[in-house]
Amino acid sequence: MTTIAPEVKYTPKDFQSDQDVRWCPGCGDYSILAQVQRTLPLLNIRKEDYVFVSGIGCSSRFPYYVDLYGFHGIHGRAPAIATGIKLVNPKLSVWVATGDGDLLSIGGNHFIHACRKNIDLKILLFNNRIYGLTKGQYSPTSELNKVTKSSPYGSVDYPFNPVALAIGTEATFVARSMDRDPKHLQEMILRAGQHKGLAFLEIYQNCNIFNDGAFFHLTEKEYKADNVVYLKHGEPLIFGKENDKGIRMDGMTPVVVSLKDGKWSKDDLLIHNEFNEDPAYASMLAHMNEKPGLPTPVGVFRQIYKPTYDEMLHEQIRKVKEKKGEGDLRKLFFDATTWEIK
Amino acid sequence: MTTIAPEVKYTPKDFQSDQDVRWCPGCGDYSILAQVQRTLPLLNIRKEDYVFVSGIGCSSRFPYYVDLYGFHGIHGRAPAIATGIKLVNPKLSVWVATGDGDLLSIGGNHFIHACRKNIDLKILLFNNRIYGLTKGQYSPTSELNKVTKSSPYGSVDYPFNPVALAIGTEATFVARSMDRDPKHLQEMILRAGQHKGLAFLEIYQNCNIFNDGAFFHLTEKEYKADNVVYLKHGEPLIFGKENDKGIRMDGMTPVVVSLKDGKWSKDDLLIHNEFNEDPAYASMLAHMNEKPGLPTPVGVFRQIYKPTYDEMLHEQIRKVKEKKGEGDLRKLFFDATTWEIK
Amino acid sequence: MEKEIKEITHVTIRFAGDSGDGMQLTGNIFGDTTALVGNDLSTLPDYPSEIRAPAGTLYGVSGFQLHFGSQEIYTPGDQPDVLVAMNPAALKVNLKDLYPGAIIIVNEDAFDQKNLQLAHFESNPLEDGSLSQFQVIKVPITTLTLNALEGMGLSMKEMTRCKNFFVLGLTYWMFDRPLEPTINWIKEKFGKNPKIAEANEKALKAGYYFGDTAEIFTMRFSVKPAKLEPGIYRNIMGNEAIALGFVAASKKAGIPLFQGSYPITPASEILHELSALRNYDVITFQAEDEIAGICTAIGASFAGGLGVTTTSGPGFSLKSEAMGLAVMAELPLVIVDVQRAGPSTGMPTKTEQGDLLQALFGRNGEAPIPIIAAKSPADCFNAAYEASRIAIKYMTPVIVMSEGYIAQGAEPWRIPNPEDLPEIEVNFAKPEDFQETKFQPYLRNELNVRPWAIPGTPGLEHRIGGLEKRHITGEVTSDPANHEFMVKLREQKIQKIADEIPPQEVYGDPEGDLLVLGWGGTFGAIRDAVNRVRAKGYKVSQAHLFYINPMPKNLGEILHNFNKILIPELNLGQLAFVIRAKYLVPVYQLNKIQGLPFRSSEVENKIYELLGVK
Amino acid sequence: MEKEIKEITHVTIRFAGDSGDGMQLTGNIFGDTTALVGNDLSTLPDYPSEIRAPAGTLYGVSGFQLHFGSQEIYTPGDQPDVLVAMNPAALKVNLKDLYPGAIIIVNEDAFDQKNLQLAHFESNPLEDGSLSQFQVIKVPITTLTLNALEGMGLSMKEMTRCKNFFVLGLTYWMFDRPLEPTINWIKEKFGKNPKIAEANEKALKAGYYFGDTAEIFTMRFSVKPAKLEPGIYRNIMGNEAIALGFVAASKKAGIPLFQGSYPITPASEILHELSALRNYDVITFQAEDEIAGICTAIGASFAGGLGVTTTSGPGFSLKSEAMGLAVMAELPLVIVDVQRAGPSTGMPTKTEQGDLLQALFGRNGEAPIPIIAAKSPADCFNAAYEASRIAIKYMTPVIVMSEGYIAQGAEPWRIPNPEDLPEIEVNFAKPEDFQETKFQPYLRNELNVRPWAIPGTPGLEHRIGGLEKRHITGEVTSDPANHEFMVKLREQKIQKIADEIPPQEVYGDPEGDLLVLGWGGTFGAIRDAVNRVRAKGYKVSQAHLFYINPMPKNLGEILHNFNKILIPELNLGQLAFVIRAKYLVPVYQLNKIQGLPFRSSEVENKIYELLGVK
Ligand SMILES: Cc1ncc(C[n+]2csc(CCOP(=O)(O)OP(=O)(O)O)c2C)c(N)n1
Ligand SMILES: Cc1ncc(C[n+]2csc(CCOP(=O)(O)OP(=O)(O)O)c2C)c(N)n1
Ligand code: SF4
Ligand code: SF4
Ligand SMILES: [Mg+2]
Ligand SMILES: [Mg+2]
Repeated sequence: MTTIAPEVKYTPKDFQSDQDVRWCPGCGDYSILAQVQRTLPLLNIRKEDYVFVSGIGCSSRFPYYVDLYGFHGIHGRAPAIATGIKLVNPKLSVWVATGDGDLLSIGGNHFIHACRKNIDLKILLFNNRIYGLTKGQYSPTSELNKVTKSSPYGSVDYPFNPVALAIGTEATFVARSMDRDPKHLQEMILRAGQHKGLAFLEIYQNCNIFNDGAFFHLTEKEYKADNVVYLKHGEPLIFGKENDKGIRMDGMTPVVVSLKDGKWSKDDLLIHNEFNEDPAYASMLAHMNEKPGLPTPVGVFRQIYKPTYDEMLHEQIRKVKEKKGEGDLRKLFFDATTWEIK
Repeated sequence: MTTIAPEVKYTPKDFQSDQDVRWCPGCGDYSILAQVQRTLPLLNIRKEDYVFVSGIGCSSRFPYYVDLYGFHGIHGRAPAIATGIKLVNPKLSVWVATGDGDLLSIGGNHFIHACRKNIDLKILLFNNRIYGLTKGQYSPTSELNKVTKSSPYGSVDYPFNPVALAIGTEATFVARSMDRDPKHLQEMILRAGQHKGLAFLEIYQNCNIFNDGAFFHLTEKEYKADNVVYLKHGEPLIFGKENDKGIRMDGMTPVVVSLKDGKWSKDDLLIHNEFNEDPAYASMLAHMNEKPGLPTPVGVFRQIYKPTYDEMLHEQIRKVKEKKGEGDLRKLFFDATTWEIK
Repeated sequence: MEKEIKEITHVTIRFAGDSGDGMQLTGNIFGDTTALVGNDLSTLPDYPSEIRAPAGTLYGVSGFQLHFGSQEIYTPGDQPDVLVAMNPAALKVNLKDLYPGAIIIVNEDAFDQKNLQLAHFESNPLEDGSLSQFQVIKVPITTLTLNALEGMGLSMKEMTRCKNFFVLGLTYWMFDRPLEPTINWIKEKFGKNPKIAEANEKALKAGYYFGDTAEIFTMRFSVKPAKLEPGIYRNIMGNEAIALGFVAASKKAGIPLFQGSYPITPASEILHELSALRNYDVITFQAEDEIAGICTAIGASFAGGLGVTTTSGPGFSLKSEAMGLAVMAELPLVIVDVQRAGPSTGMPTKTEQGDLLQALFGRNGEAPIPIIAAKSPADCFNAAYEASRIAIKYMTPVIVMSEGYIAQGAEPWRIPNPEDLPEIEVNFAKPEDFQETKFQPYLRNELNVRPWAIPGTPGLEHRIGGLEKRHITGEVTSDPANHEFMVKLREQKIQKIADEIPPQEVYGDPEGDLLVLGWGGTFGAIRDAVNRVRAKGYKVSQAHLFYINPMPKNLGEILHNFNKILIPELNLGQLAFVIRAKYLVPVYQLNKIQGLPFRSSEVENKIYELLGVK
Repeated sequence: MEKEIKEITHVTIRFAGDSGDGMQLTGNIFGDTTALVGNDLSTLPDYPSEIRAPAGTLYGVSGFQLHFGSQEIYTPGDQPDVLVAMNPAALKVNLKDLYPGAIIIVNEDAFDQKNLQLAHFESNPLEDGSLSQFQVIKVPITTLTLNALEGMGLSMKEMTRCKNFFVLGLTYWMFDRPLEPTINWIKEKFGKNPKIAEANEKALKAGYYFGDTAEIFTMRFSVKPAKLEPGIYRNIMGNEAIALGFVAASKKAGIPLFQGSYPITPASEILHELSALRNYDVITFQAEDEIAGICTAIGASFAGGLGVTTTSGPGFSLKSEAMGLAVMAELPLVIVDVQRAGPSTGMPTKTEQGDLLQALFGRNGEAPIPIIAAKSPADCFNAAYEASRIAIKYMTPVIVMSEGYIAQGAEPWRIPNPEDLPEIEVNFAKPEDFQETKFQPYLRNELNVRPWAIPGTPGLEHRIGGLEKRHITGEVTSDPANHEFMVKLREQKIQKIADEIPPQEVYGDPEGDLLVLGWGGTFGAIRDAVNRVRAKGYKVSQAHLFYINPMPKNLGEILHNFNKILIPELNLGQLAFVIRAKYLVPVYQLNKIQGLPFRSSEVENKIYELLGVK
């Protein structure tokens, strides 16, 4: 990430390209685009130092719509392409815009390896739990028994929990947000952009054509308060329409308690610690909503710092140069037993 | 897994093929082979119903050495080949023999998807933390800063924790053992073979040529007791040369306590529960030894039951047949608006 | 007023509108009715790669073309005789394709300022005289539909949606088609929603009667039934036909069908079709990627199933390594490549024939694979079936080449009697056959084919894989002589298939001035062109390859019987390259790489050029 | 007793023993010394795919062959004149390759019952007369080594390990080589362990003196220095040379080198070499698989580096899809395929030329890529350098074809002066150049090359990718005419490279009875064969292709100047196929698919056959 401040202050308009946006009217991708365009000006990065890389999918059309350096790659390979970019020029701020099929189906291997290596990429996963561009097959995040074009009798695939998978790789920044919560989404994009190391942000995104309403139980007014808990560092986990419910740890198990009946107070609740180094803590949060009655967490599950791959690589280059001197072609050629023929 | 008992009782010899074993003398693979040959007779499965599938690597030569149906596939693809076999004939007991490069580097995607789908495969990972067959490059499980042929200045790759990765996919059976603990290894192979669903068994394996001693701090007499804790269901986590140390939970964090100074007793310790459905529990165990002073767990981290992919698939086939009747070609051909030309 | 009905032999009509205008449905129903009255026909949808482009935009236009006639129909038609344009964008996009003098029916209501602007029209083409070469029929389709449905208590949105049935009625009147089949279809389809059913029926009839009564139409057309081979027919899309071909093969062989595939345009429908056929012992596995798709299929074949994998160009590339494994393992496997415009992601919804050389050579080492190419939607059935038969009989992977054009296009298919399909024999190795010796997985029969011994069979335990194996025993070896022997044997095994495939047929005379040689979906355009020049007395014939590897044994001879050879292809000349290399004959090329099929006129013109006809 | 020294012009020697016997080291040191005395030479290791096969087994034999002479040496030698066999297995495995009359030096000590059995000898070949056609020299190498080291206080294991230096000393005596360079080498290498250094030196001398004094040797040989082009030389392996070629290109271009690779035999050494060159601005990225390897390299090029990816057949297959992306994105990229015996996993440590057609055609759609093939270990440097130069100049992926045979083989390399290497100019697009108009990523120069604008440059923000793009602007479009234009343009851009590459050279007369046309590692065997038949007065010439796509412009003309054309290849005839297709000329083929290089005698015999010489 470049640290040199841009000479000019940017506005969202600076990040809008001249291309017609070709998503379906009503698609959640529009909101994500808008929030990215609103957030980038807040990062201390020059426009020309951003690169957006994507694979293939509706979501992967993203780079065309931001007026930045962009690479619309091939299906699933965006993390690899982005890695090459970042390693050659570590000053760039390299982002991956991808879908649940692109990143987690065909691209799964590159994803887990980028996480493992802590390459300084920002990965925005547009998770609509469906293959949009190919017109509606189930994806690795679709729920079991899902009826789609390729599963007319219901799929027999258990879904990935992308946040849990990322935590399994020990990714250094793992967060979740929703297309229909613009403020929160902006905050998460900002946080991802500021993180030094691999930042993984899962964004629940509505595909109103092939999977409409997949997240309405989390995003729509009538359900949201009871089904979503916002993770905030240093604060207790509280949710509910009247902020009347909290999460308490019963040993290693999170449970919901009422704050109304006087039995439990805020002080009894789990206080969120983003910086907990133990992946098991974030894993507990990631699996929370699989238990009946527990809400889905959004926010930053985990943020830790450890040297990034690109840092260590370039540090190694620096050290070797220090020790051996700048590489000299002639020296290299002659670095063997030689003899002369006259 | 077939449930029909074999007519004959097998001995380990029945599982030895006529091929010369071509691993380096002293390689840990020999022990794994021997333990598999000793264990298979104990499973209630007919010889002809076993299939061993592998990718490429020293470890992937395994199928040649057991006198069973075998498929020595291509690099990284064993889980996919095995999946096809299992789905066409769910009665077969399908095993994957693989290495840390084969399964976790090039094959990572097939691995996590097989885990996610809970396909009834038994995966034996020969983890020697090195690429053996290609003569010694670092692998995705090699430790940071490892000096190898492809990293003469030390690698800048953080390793995967294979057990944690598998837990991140919510695999239904996750275990670990060591080539130099034959008894335990046999028990783990047996348990994997008996599990209904995807069974993942990581085996620490010594490559005495390219990574000799990688696990000696865990496998050799002088260190083992202090560095390894055996997970046993329903029992407290105790270790140490004199069984004098235990693991206690301090909130969500495991800590080592002494059983000698009278402050703590067995009753204060963490009691292992393999069947804990929450992946966060297994995740805590998986990351335990990353904390200073904590031992490396071996044994079964997690075993839960949920319907397997192959079960659900064939159940769906059964149901559709029940509803629509056995497929009839003529009916299929005519399933559209038709007209006759005379 | 009785209107004149003019008899014509064939006509091409294109329905075009916004993605939301229901043009695909309109075209499909028109096709069904047309088939029912006994015409031969061919159809082709053409839609944007955007899922739902904003209304009124140029890139949001969705079209459906239909060519039908009283004679044999080989293509969806070069240039439409009739265009239905639901809005200015649809007019703009399609105008360049029309015959001069074509009839254009426009929805006048949609030509407002906003839509004109979205379509980048500077002035209203309905008024500025720019369409003077066409017969423009302006119909206020929206208004008329709304009028017809007034008072039914439907919402505006629901009413507007019916306008495609109005269009359908209007075109039925124009081409003298019956309404009943469509009315029945509506009743069945919207059974659960009788109000919508009624509305659609009303709109349909309103369109029909409007044609009848309005003064603007002066002409009706009638197209007599075609003389087709007797039999029972249905319409079929190429991808559907592939699915049915596989199911038929697996049923005839008596083994389960396993499809390992990853969705990709324009091949996904094969997966969709097969996934609905669980009761046919069809296992579809939506894999995590194309590599897993083919590898699961290989595993399935090892276990005794018919493993197939289906994809398009980019996915086909990804399968390269595993195809080599299948060659080495000598297991039955069918790989379908529904080609689309490349290279790379290219133009995903557009057709092309760019993958032929990849199919032949896109693997490391000498890895021969038989190749079969379908020539039309219905022929996809034959290709899938024959590929499966060869795969099983010869224990080999087989590639089926299809193209977006025929995969998404449809035509009547004479439904075969399942009993009449060629036999597919499966002889799994049996323990009894190997009581004297150990089982030898690379022992070969007279066709050089090794035995198929499947897990679960006692006593035949054996190991296969991608390393070179010793002849007969299958042991891993790097013995030099054995390797050369095996490489040649694998090649010969494939070439030997030529002994049983039918000789190449020549359409027209067996010798002459020009042979037009083709493969795949160019068949129809070539046939039409050849028919036309033959009708003028020129000595031009057609040979169209179904078997591309190995090629029919008599092909060399055929080529030498003509003065010139023309190879039209939707690529830069890939078959031409192979023919030159194999037969050392000069060939002329006609290449089009536009994401579009040939027009027969393009082939025709090239033929005249080569004949020296002005 | 003074022993006669016979002068010979060239000799081939092979060292063979167990993997643990140190034969690779022995061979390498012998090679270094041989080079120092001024012989030309060529070497080839040959080891088993097992890492450490059990001692004494046939498949555990490791060999190293060396051909050196006072004339130009083009191959590591057809058949050894001298074999050193450290045990029965080494004898068994290598016997079939020897010249009749060859000298065999055996370690007598190793011919015990156990080893004979492991080598599947039924009786002791040293005693049963079966070696009567050879000159067998039995030396108790182990015993003599142990004797020499007695009393040094070394362990048995340490002492036995020294026996390869005994062998080295013995062969030095035989071929009259100096001991000093090796003694110096030992001192440097084992500096930290003076005892071992001393032991090895002792063993070396013991071997030398044994030759001198023992009665069993009657003959010594001397090979005079060769007349090579003046200059400073070093030995170089093919894979090493590729690595140096890339570093040189990146330094000359002034951009960082990025290698994204996944280990695979026989290409891994390129990764090993480059990973040690961090101070040369070399970034090596050991990727998770071959697809990530090429994709990271593509990303690296997008960011302004020289992206390269190196692999062998199976990995090359996996890169197919991404190669298409590089074609579409028009970015510099070099892909190295070190071919090995296929198909599939095949025989990983054995050589072959089976991937040529895959390199040409193994991608979906029309995706032309330039191809360059190295002919020898040292030529790998030129191939890597020239490929990089073309990739950068033409903004295109380029494929370098190498082979296990030359990748692992070594020969003297005349070290070039870095200043004399061809210039590689990098012109990143600059903001200044695009002040009037918006930046246009697909605007082209006179060579049809688009600009390279790298992230970090203000004002040139743009997007590229795998979808078809509009000419000049680079916008995504499926406009039919544009697609055809772009497909042809990409093809022409590559074909236009032929305008600048040097015309094909012909070795020998420019016309004649027979032209032997080859590519890649067959060069040496062909050159030797052609030299021999030319020496007999036959009109035979050689043309060896460095540029395979596009081919030199004058090749067609050359082909027509010969009565017959012979194409020897280590495959079933892949270049032959291309030549037939491109030039419509008949060609004769000589194909060997045994995982082994040609012997020049094989080529020679084929030439005589075609010339009708008995
Ligand atoms: C190699 C390859 N395989 C398959 C495809 C077809 N394909 C394009 S996008 C896509 C899935 C898209 O799903 P997702 O990533 O979730 O994106 P969305 O459209 O839902 O945003 C597929 C399968 C392709 N383009 N390339
Ligand atoms: C597609 C492909 N890429 C690379 C290789 C080369 N290769 C063979 S085995 C191997 C790694 C083996 O490591 P691991 O799986 O850990 O097995 P081990 O030898 O250590 O048991 C590699 C990179 C290959 N055979 N195929
Ligand atoms: S198909 Fe779904 S994800 Fe794609 S653009 Fe339309 S609404 Fe968005
Ligand atoms: S290289 Fe290592 S893993 Fe491979 S056989 Fe030898 S000791 Fe075992
Ligand atoms: Mg999606
Ligand atoms: Mg390993």
